[in-house]
Amino acid sequence: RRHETRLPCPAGMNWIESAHHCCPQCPAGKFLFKPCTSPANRSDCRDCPAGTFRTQPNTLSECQACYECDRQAFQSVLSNCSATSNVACGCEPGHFRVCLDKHCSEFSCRKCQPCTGRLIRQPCSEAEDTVCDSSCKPDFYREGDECRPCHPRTPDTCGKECQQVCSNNNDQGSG
Amino acid sequence: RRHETRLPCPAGMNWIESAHHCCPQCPAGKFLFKPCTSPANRSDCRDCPAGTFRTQPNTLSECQACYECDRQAFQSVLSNCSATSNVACGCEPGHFRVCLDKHCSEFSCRKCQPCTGRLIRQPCSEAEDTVCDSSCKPDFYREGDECRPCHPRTPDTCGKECQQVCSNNNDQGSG
Amino acid sequence: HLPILQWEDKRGLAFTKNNLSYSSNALVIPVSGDYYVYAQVTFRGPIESSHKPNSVTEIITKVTDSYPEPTQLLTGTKTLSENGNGWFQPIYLGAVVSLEVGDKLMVNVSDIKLVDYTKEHKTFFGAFLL
Amino acid sequence: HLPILQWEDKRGLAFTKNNLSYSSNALVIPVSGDYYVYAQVTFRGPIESSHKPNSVTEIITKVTDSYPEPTQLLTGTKTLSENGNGWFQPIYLGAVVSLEVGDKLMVNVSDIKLVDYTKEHKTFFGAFLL
Amino acid sequence: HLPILQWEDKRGLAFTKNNLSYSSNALVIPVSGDYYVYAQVTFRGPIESSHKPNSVTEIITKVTDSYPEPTQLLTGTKTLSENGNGWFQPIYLGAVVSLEVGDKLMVNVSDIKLVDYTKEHKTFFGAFLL
Repeated sequence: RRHETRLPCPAGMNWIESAHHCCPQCPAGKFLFKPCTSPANRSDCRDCPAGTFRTQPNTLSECQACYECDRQAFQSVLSNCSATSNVACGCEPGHFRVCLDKHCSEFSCRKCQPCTGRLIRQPCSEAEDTVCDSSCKPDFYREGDECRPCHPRTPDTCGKECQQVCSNNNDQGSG
Repeated sequence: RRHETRLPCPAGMNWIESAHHCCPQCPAGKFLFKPCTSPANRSDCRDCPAGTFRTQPNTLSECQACYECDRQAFQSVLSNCSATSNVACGCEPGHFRVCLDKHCSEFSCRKCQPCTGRLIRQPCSEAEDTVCDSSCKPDFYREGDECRPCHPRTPDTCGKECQQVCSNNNDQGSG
Repeated sequence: HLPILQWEDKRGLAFTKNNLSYSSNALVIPVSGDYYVYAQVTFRGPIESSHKPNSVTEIITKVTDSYPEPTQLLTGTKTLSENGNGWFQPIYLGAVVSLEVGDKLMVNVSDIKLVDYTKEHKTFFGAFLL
Repeated sequence: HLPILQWEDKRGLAFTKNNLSYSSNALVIPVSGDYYVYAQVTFRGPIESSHKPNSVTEIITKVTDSYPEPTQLLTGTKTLSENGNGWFQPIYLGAVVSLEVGDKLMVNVSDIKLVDYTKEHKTFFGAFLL
Repeated sequence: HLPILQWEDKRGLAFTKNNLSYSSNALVIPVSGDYYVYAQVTFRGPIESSHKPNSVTEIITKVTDSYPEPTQLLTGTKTLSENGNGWFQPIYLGAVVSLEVGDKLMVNVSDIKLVDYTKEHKTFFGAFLL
């Protein structure tokens, strides 16, 4: 079969191999159910069935299946799938995005760190974990890389650092 | 081709598509070599060849291949494959089962721990490693989470713990 | 038995034809013969609720009226060495098997909660007559 | 979009026939129908320049005149738990897809620098009409 | 050369037909043409006797009277990052290759002791004419 050279179709129309002529594109949110009988006629376009979508004008015979948000991995729906747009997923409150590749097309949602005993320099956001202040809050002393509350404090566990921080609080009679 | 509705076969008989009628099932340990010529006749059943088995009555054209025990991973044969039952595998003496999934359909065999220098609280079994007593046996002293023998003991390596345990043995002249 | 996966058979890239039909979680064989059967399952974790799994398993099984038990046709089992943070693990299986009309093909997995069902091009299942 | 792999279509084990042609990094579909499309990419690392990737991804995509955006047909994505020293990771993908004459098939990867292109039997791509 | 795997060709799910025969560890090609060749090997370890392997490899090779050396058709090689306790690693390979009548297809592996031969649905090998 000699390979027919395809005539470029005018704007807004695509070549339909089965019909051997150009047909008008179906708008976004629809798919080509039956090609036009001739370039001058309309294409038989149908709405994308529920759970599918097309974001662009097209002459495809089916719509794309919507993605789903990974609820078990703490993803949340930012915007539902519609006939013209795929679902958009983010992270549930209290979680931030950990991208798996440069384009972040795949990401998991991880719990924000709580900054116990520290001031929050930058609150947790969709894109980034909470940024905690490096120093401890008043009434908290440092132990390793954690900040522990002065009260309730048991004397025997109150090391050098703890005494220094917590005792001068006592002097100010806040004991 | 109109989809013939299959008439449910009486108990002990299965529908044979190629013959378009019901035939008696072959007993466990056999397979269907040739279907019965009519439901009233017998099916031509043959014994499962060596290395294969069927645990249930059937009208299958071949028997299932026996599994093999993973000798290189210290599995042992609990019961051989027979015409009516698959091989059953366990662990060689001195090894216990480490299940890879909830159903333990896949497991590896790991060496039982020796409890050197300790009393055995619970011996190693097919399902569980040996459970060693937490304290050391007499004539053994603790170093880290190991129990070391008092003899032969070189003085310089005999730390505080070692002297305490091993020396009072000397007093009893067992030197 | 291991849990059975459910599949979409009409929308998006999914389709059935030549009488190979999909019903109650299984592909139903319309004509006896040799088929190339394949499936990929993308597993992902960790998800808090499930304990730390040390392996994932995908099995293509056959159920037939001629035998009361399912037959395992193809199995892919992989231990996990990921250390806590997010992990992905695809398992692909495919081979030729002899099937009879009416046989049903299904995909079982070790833990349904670990299956990535979010995108049709990551987890799929199919068969074709040779 | 992710980078597109280039392929050899004539030398060694590579070949095209029955009008299935290769041009500008894509297999071009000569006749509408159902095709079994497959590809394996062997990834390897680490290579100094690229940061320590935590995953590798292979995607078989379709480009068609009937739609302005590529369609992802098959995706294999695997996190890496290798600890710094040399690692290899093959990803195989294969399935039946319905294609129209003129459709183009391509393979995209997360990072071209991680692809082992050194041996034709480690990274390959193909399709056949059912 | 790497060790060659032996296969069961009659019992259980295994079968040969259309003159594609199995002899001395190889599938023998009965008629020239393009074949989809595939194999999966499930590797497992550790086993005391063998040193700690840091990778496993599966290769489908072709031996032909027209050339004294085997040709590597498909290769899957994966580094292991499992830390000592029991591990499983399946490798699947499949592609279309042009073969001549009399060609022999075999599967080589890096270490036979690491091959899980215990269940027919975990390790398998086959080919079909397009």
